[in-house]
Amino acid sequence: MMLHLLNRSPRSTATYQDVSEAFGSDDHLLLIEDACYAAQPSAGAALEPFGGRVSVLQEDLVARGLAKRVDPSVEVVDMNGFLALTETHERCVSWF
Amino acid sequence: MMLHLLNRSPRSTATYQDVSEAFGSDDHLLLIEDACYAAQPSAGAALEPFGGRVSVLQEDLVARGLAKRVDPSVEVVDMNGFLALTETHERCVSWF
Amino acid sequence: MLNYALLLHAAPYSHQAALSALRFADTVVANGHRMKTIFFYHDGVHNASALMAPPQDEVHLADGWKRLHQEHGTELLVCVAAGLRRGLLDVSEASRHGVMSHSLEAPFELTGVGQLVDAMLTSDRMITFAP
Amino acid sequence: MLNYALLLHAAPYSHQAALSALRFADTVVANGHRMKTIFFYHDGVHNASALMAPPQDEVHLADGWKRLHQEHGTELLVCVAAGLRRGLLDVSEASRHGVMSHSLEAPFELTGVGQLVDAMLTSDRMITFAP
Amino acid sequence: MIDVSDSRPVPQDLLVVLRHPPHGTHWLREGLDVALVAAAFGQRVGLLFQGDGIYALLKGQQAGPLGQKGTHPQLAMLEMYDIDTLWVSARGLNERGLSADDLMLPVVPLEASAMVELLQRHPHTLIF
Amino acid sequence: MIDVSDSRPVPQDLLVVLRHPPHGTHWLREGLDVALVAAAFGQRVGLLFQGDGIYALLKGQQAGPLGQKGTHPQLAMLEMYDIDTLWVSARGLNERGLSADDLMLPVVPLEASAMVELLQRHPHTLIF
Repeated sequence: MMLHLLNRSPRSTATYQDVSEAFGSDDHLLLIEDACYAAQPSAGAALEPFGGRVSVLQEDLVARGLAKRVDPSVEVVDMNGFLALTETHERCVSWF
Repeated sequence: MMLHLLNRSPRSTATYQDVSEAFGSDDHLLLIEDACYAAQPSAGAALEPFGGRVSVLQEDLVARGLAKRVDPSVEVVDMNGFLALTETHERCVSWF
Repeated sequence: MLNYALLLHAAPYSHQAALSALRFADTVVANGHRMKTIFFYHDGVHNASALMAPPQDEVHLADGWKRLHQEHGTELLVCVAAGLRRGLLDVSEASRHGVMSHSLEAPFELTGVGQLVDAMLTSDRMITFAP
Repeated sequence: MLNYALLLHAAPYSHQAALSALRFADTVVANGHRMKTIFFYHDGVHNASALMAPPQDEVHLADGWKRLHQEHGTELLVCVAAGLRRGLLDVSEASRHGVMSHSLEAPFELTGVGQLVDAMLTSDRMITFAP
Repeated sequence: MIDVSDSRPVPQDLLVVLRHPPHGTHWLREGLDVALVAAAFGQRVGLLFQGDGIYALLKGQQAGPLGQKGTHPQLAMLEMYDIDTLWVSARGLNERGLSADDLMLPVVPLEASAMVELLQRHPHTLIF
Repeated sequence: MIDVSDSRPVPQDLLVVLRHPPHGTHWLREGLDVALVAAAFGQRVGLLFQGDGIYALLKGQQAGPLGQKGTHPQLAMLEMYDIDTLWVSARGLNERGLSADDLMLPVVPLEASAMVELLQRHPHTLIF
């Protein structure tokens, strides 16, 4: 069970592809910083490989004006939720 | 007549797309640094929008072991050739 | 209670990553965990500069890291090889390399990459923040 | 003979861009053109650090820029707003901001973004190198 | 923040192309700084928002979680500096599922051929 | 360059994932530095080359034009540090039109499912 942290816009397609190659069936993906743009319904395909096991950081959504533009399949977590994800997942890897 | 300078690997697809939107019929594209990987025949589609008006920097090819892997449609220029391209093109824009 | 280590690769004031790391560290301690080590590598070493003078209405990142050390005992480890190249050095390294002055002071410490490996092995969690 | 200006956004020792810019500048002067101005912006300001101490077998970037100034009169302009945030300041800015020492000396000069605009308008060619 | 030289050169046309989204990096802020300074310096400045740079215009942006300033206050200053035409890539807008209603300022969407023409008629271009 | 502590902890398994190509950035060099130091420190280190990181292994690389060192000398040291299994993404290799003959060291290509398994069985992973 691994937490994958991703901070790139979904237009960084190579990064999303590399994450998907390493994403296990128990893993979870957290979108932070410019990866928030991937949580919009219009970004669609970028998150397909992650089977709904995706969260996005509320504080970074709000700063970008995206709070009301989150696809319902993506869970919104705040900083405490981010920390909680690192508590429940023994390992956390960051993709950049 | 504009010279476009590009330093990203062809996996940075968004950058290649943005260059192609701004690429005029008299313009020229020079691949430097990690953009050298786009000059390989296997990178194919990345250079399609540029209609053969593409050069790649020899010194950066050699450092990466790519000197013998250049698609014949791409012209190889050395640093003096890079300078010459900036002489003949009044404007040079860099994409990153 | 878990021991956290952070690995920071990003320069201050160019990417959000340094702010993200500071914000995460604050959350770690606010929730009763231990913010044990922050390792500054790659362009992240610039976070340790004693010379930064950001505008008053912006976060002072070096002060933010120092506060973590003072209030929570967080180790602030700066990769010496990455730092020297980039002009981040303490008094003794400045004198050894004949550089006119230093830019790094306690509680930041210059250390080797071995300390990063050690931090990874001896922490419960290692989180990377990169540009 | 053309007047060239370069805009450098990239930190030294993290990306090839600073080396690419120095190599291009050398080619400009070797071909009889004038390498008029180099403007250091964004993380590019770190190129101006008087404190960098790279290994002996690596290029010393700050010395490379200084050589261009000494041999060819190239202006080395560092954005003051970008520099202050990142710990790049001269004696007078260090004293004004109460910072313990300075990290930037002549021939590097702290200037405003207006000088970048001026360099663009008064040069024949402006070439950007970014990370 | 905006420094103006005494000797103003003859006004020229500068196009600043903005390709990076707000908050994640400083590219957008620094590109806008150059645009505002150039305008204060007496130049005629145009802005083209391309790719993820279009997100700079999204309504409802705020300061970051540690109080770091966004770029939307800079955008609010554009009109004061006579930077009044904002071009955006029509393709970039469509790909992001955005329409003019989602943006905080009026924009002119451009097809690729019009973008090429825009770059060609500006004697100076800087990309951020 | 390689510093070794006196007190060696119990060996653990560390996987270093390399995703960036040589020369253009320092990511690859710094990832390899960590791998070599960890091995010198007594850890069992594995390397996975993914995406453009696969280009690290391409034959015929040289120093850069201003004499900057490449990463191929670091790769030559791997065996000395008992880092002897190099995994690569099979998909990444195919997408780049490369085969094992193009690479300077023997590699083990992995399908995506095997890559997931590789990450899962290493208790420590660092991505560069």
